[in-house]
Amino acid sequence: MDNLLQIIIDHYNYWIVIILMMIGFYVVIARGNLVKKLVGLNIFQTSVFLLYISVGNVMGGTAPILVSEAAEARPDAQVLYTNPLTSVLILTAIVVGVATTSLGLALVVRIKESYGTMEEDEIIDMDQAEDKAERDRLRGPTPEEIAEGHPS
Amino acid sequence: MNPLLWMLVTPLIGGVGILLANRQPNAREGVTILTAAALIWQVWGLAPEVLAGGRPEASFFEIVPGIELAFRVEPLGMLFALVASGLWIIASAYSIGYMRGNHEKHQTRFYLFFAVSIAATIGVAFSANLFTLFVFYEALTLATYPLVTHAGSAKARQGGRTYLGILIATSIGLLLTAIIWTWWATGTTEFTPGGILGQEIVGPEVGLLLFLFMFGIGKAALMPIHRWLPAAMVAPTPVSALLHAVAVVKAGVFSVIKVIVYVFGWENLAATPSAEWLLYVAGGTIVVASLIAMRQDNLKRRLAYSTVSQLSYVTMAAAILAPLSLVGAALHIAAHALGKITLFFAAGAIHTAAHKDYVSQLDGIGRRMPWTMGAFAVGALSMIGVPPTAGFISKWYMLLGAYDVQAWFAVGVITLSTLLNAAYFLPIVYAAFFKPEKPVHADGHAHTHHNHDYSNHGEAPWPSVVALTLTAAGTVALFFFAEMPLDLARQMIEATP
Amino acid sequence: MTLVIDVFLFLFLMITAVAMARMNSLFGVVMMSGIYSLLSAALFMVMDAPDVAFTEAAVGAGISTVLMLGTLALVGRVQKPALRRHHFAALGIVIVTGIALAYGTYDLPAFGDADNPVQTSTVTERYVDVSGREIGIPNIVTSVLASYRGYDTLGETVVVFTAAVAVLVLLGRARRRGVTGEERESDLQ
Amino acid sequence: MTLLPHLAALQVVIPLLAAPICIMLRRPGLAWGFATLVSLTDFVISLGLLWQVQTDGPFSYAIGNWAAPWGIEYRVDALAAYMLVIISAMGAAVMLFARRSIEAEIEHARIYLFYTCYLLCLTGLLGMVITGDAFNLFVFLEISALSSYAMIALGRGRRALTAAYHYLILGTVGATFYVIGVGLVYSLTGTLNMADLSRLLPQAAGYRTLEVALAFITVGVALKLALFPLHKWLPDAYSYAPSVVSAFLASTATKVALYVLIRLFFTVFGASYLTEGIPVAEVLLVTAIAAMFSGSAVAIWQADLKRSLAYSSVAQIGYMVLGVALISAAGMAAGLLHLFNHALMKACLFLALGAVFYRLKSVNIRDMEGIARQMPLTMGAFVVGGLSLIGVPLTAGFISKWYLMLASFQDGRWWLAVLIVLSSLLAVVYVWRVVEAAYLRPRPHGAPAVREAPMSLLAPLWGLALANIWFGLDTSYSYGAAQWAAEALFRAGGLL
Amino acid sequence: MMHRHPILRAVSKLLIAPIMLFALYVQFHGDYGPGGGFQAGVILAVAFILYALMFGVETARRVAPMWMLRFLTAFGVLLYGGTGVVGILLGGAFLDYNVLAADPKAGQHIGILLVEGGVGITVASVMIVLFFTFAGRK
Repeated sequence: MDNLLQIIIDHYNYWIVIILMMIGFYVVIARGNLVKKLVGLNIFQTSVFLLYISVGNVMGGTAPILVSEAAEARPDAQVLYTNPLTSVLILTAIVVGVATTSLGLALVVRIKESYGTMEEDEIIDMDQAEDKAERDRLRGPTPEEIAEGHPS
Repeated sequence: MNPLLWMLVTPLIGGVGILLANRQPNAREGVTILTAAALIWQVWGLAPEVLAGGRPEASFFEIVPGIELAFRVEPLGMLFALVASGLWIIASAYSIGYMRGNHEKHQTRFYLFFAVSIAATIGVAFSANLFTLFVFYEALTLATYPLVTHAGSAKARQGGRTYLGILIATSIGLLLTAIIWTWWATGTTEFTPGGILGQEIVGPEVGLLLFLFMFGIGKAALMPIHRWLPAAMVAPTPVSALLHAVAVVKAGVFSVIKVIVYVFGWENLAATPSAEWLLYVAGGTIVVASLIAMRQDNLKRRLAYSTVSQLSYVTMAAAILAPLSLVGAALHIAAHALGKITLFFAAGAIHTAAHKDYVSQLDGIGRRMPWTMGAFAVGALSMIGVPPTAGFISKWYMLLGAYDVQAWFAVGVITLSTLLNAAYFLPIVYAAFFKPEKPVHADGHAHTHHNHDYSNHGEAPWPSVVALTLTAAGTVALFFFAEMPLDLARQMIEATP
Repeated sequence: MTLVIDVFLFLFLMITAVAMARMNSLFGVVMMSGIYSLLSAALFMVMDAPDVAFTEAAVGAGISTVLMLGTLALVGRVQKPALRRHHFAALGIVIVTGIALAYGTYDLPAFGDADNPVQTSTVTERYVDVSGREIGIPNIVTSVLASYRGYDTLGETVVVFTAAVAVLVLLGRARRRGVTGEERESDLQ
Repeated sequence: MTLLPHLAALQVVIPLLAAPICIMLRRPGLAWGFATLVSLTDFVISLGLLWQVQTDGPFSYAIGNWAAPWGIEYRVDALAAYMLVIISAMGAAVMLFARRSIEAEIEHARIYLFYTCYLLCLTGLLGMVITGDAFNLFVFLEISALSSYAMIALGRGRRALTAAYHYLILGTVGATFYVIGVGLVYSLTGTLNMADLSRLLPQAAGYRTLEVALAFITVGVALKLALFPLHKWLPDAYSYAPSVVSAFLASTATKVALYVLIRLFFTVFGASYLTEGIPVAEVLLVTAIAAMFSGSAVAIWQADLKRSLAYSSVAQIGYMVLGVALISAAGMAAGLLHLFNHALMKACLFLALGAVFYRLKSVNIRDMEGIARQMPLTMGAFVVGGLSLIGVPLTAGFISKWYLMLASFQDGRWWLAVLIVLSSLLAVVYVWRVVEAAYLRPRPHGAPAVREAPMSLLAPLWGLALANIWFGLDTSYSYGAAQWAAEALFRAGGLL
Repeated sequence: MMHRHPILRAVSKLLIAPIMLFALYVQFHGDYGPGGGFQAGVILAVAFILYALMFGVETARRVAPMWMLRFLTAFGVLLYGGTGVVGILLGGAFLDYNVLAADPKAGQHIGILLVEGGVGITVASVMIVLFFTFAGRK
């Protein structure tokens, strides 16, 4: 029992993050509104950032800014720093995330302008209607078929 | 440049000339004839060397280490090249009459792809390994496709689809697999007297490999992959001649013999029970195709099924795996080529002059077109195997071989099919010469075309008549002067170590 | 104490996420997403990553929200009420993915363990121990960001640049006459 | 001072810095000239790198002079050099074609932005190939992804927008999966450098985390690779993108994703990991076969030819993955060879359609009936590309099929050879119906008369068509390089 | 826009200057505490966005015209990349700051200053461009 409790305490952080991630992921694939999908993507990515930072975290550590005045004076006392690398990676990832979001939003604006909607199912319906119209346009008998006496 | 390469390139150069002469029909057709003559001169000039035991070689590109485009002239290839180049010039002459007489469109395209097909055929004939054979085999398929679909109508497209579909599907699907298997097992694809398989592939696998090869070579039209051949009947008649006599099906049966002799080695194959099936499939094809041919009213379709049946003679003769029958198989390539081209020329001449396509319309036509129907009779006799025509010699050798190894099944098939051949050819000849002509417009088939009245026709334009007379004469000549082809065929067998 | 803050922040995050998933008003969703970012920023702070917290607050809660609101102003702020369709397939994929991840993290060292490979690796050690001497600035994150992994940051800058180009491609106005007839400035020229 | 030791850096840095310069040029012609010049320079540089690797063996370039696990390094080995050449060559070929096609398809005021996007995309793709750092790969992946979303959105009509949007969503999900996988691997080893990872990962063997990381990375990259059944974004994206973009992406982007997969599988995780434990190789094999058949089968029914080619790409990706999934040097060489050959043939085909679209404003098969008589040279190039796609001998495609089948035989899986053959028969159908329509049908009534495409489109198009033939005749460079790269990869992994 | 809210306008006018100042602080204090080019760029952009919200996008566009912003987005990247190339030209590797000055550590300082500057410029101008294009599309 102790063991199980220990495991939970050790990993609760990861597991909550995973649940958050999955909520975001669900919104991305299950919701039909294009803006909402992007919000879902944001939740998903932000939760991944939390995972990384969790991995880099040290209990009782401190932010990775050298404490001694003269930076060269390291190795100083046994100061525990959290991992600077995960921070760097996530900084980059956040920026990539906002770049993706802005591009996605721009696409949504254009889609709304040209379709008049931003609901996925309506867009699919409109596309299918368009496909059908195109097929009908092309299905007209070719001159050759008329000439050969097989009007379709 | 190596003379072998010149032979390949000559038709292609001719093709360029044809393209350049696009707007001047006379110059264009002049180029065609000149090129054909140049090719004959080169190919026939090579024959003495090969007969004397020479094996000229050339290699070209090494595509993959161990796999190269390479050429070597051996007796069988020589024989095939002689036939193909010899018939090309006649077919060209015939085409001029036919294409002009029928006011066909896109004639430049026609002559161009005709020339390319011949180049591919020469490539097949001279190929030194399976890979080269495959390359030119495929090239031949692609080059003949525009010819088959020449009319551009829905029917032509449909026929072309079947043609290309079956030939490409079998060659890529089965033949290529077989080649890669062979190469993987033996490390070579070189045609070698006595075969290359040796001990690498044995037992039931031989039967399987043989299956891949035989059905992979779709151009040999073993049943049930023969359907492309009747489908290709939509093409103009000179193209049918090309398909049935000069190049395509001949490339098929040529490859069959080549594979059996130079890849498997006929002696090895004879020792393998799992390879026996081929004899029965080929025999079955002969009989079934003959039966179907009897039921065709469309003359060209009847000829097409006759071809299916005749091709399987070659395959069956090869599958008997006796030296003499192999000689017969090789000879039959030439014999059938001459006979069948005559028949097709005749059918085309009838179409050009009388616009008749059906057997039932031909009553009494022999009196209006004596030369044409005379030639037709000669061709038909050769198909049946009556002396003094070339068809007799090849069948004779086949029978001898079958008798040698006591392949009674084959003997039976040859006998039975001879009767069937007679049954579907002789009535045509009889009707043409001895039945009274039917009154015009009496049946649904007779019709006017382009407001011309064809009821009072004579012979087709003279180039066509000359061509078909020449090939008929050739059919007979081959009976009397069979020395050279026999020599070549024997050399093929004797080369076996 | 940290643990308590931690747990509470996570709890709020969870509530926000679920609310976002269920809400129909896009305006509300966007505001919630800003709150979500802000809460995450707080968590980053708790987990001793101030740079990340700073950035997440500025970007996630700030710029992202502003851009989303700008979008809503253009596209309308309500989504079609979600049909009460059950997305079993989606749910299945999500659950499988989640379980796989949980299974994967099971072997991870305990949260906050100072002896985990990430902390003891030579890479981290060198950054912590030597960067002061090599680079000479106290903020290790800046040292790594701008120097050790400066190439990543160059890539990141290019990503931002790409976003600008892409948005200009999509939304940039070409020169044209405005409603009142005066020529509007073009974004592209 | 010589630039020779810095070739590796210049390979990526030149297009990277060219992009911001390009945005200041603004005049379409100028931007095109500049982008073309940069592409050609990059091509020359990639040849230089290939030569360096061939003479001196693989080498690293430490960026910022920080040694490997601390800083980010470029790692140029045989495989990377091979890929760099393919990508930059395709970029250059497509750029030579681009000027008039882009002028016809994209609004005048946005053209310079398009070329900027192209340069960014090129940067991203090259950066992904050359980097030796797992996270840096993600950054460059996003550069290439964002710029390709934008380029696709510039395509035909509103459906280009939805295509780009869906690609964006799925692409970002894929990239995020990749990041999760890398994060897990990092949490086990504390390093991001690929060479370092491959050294440290065996110590973590048996960890569940590692299995999950592999699964996430595979799924993430497979999404970018459009491996069946994760290919849903690709057909729309390629069919509505501008012609030049379809050609460029089809011949480079998915290839790079495959490269990433190979790199991670064979260099980072180690090939032995793929056959023991989770059956990654088997799964890949099955999906590859499914892709080969489903892609080709769907391609047959598409009236829009760009869409047809896009589905064909799904199938062709299957061939490449098949080669890789054999986990043998021969299979890898065949897969890599097909990667190159497929780039050649798809670029040729898409550009041919681009030339058709330039004149006809449509690539629908019904609108293209009888077009061959009016555009004989364009359709001639299409036929060459199509024959290569089918795998007719003397074309590059044949060589790919040959080696793929040979590799299957060598592996003892002859049934794979049969499947390869069967699926390539489907290619006959979808290529040949185009030939039939273009050559054998008459022009529809009232169809506008069109002329042959201009020389500036035809020249690069035929350049590619002839390349298809050349590499079907002379395989010493293409197969030679693929084999060399594959063997180097296996030798480095201790498998050979 | 907010033309009818004089108080808001006054307050935001008062705010804009400190925000910009703060951005500069974050930019240059990034070596010592949290912050750096990226955060600073975002904050600087926020100042402009605030201005645009208060006085209208068109007014703000006259303050920061599009051509200038576009130039700045490119300039930031070029500054960053150029610093790297200078590293090559001075005999180091790409992005090698040690060679920028006689003392490696001084070189690092210069290098970091320059690249953070590049990041700041690009990020600020990109964020403003993003806002302008979204808000300017009607």
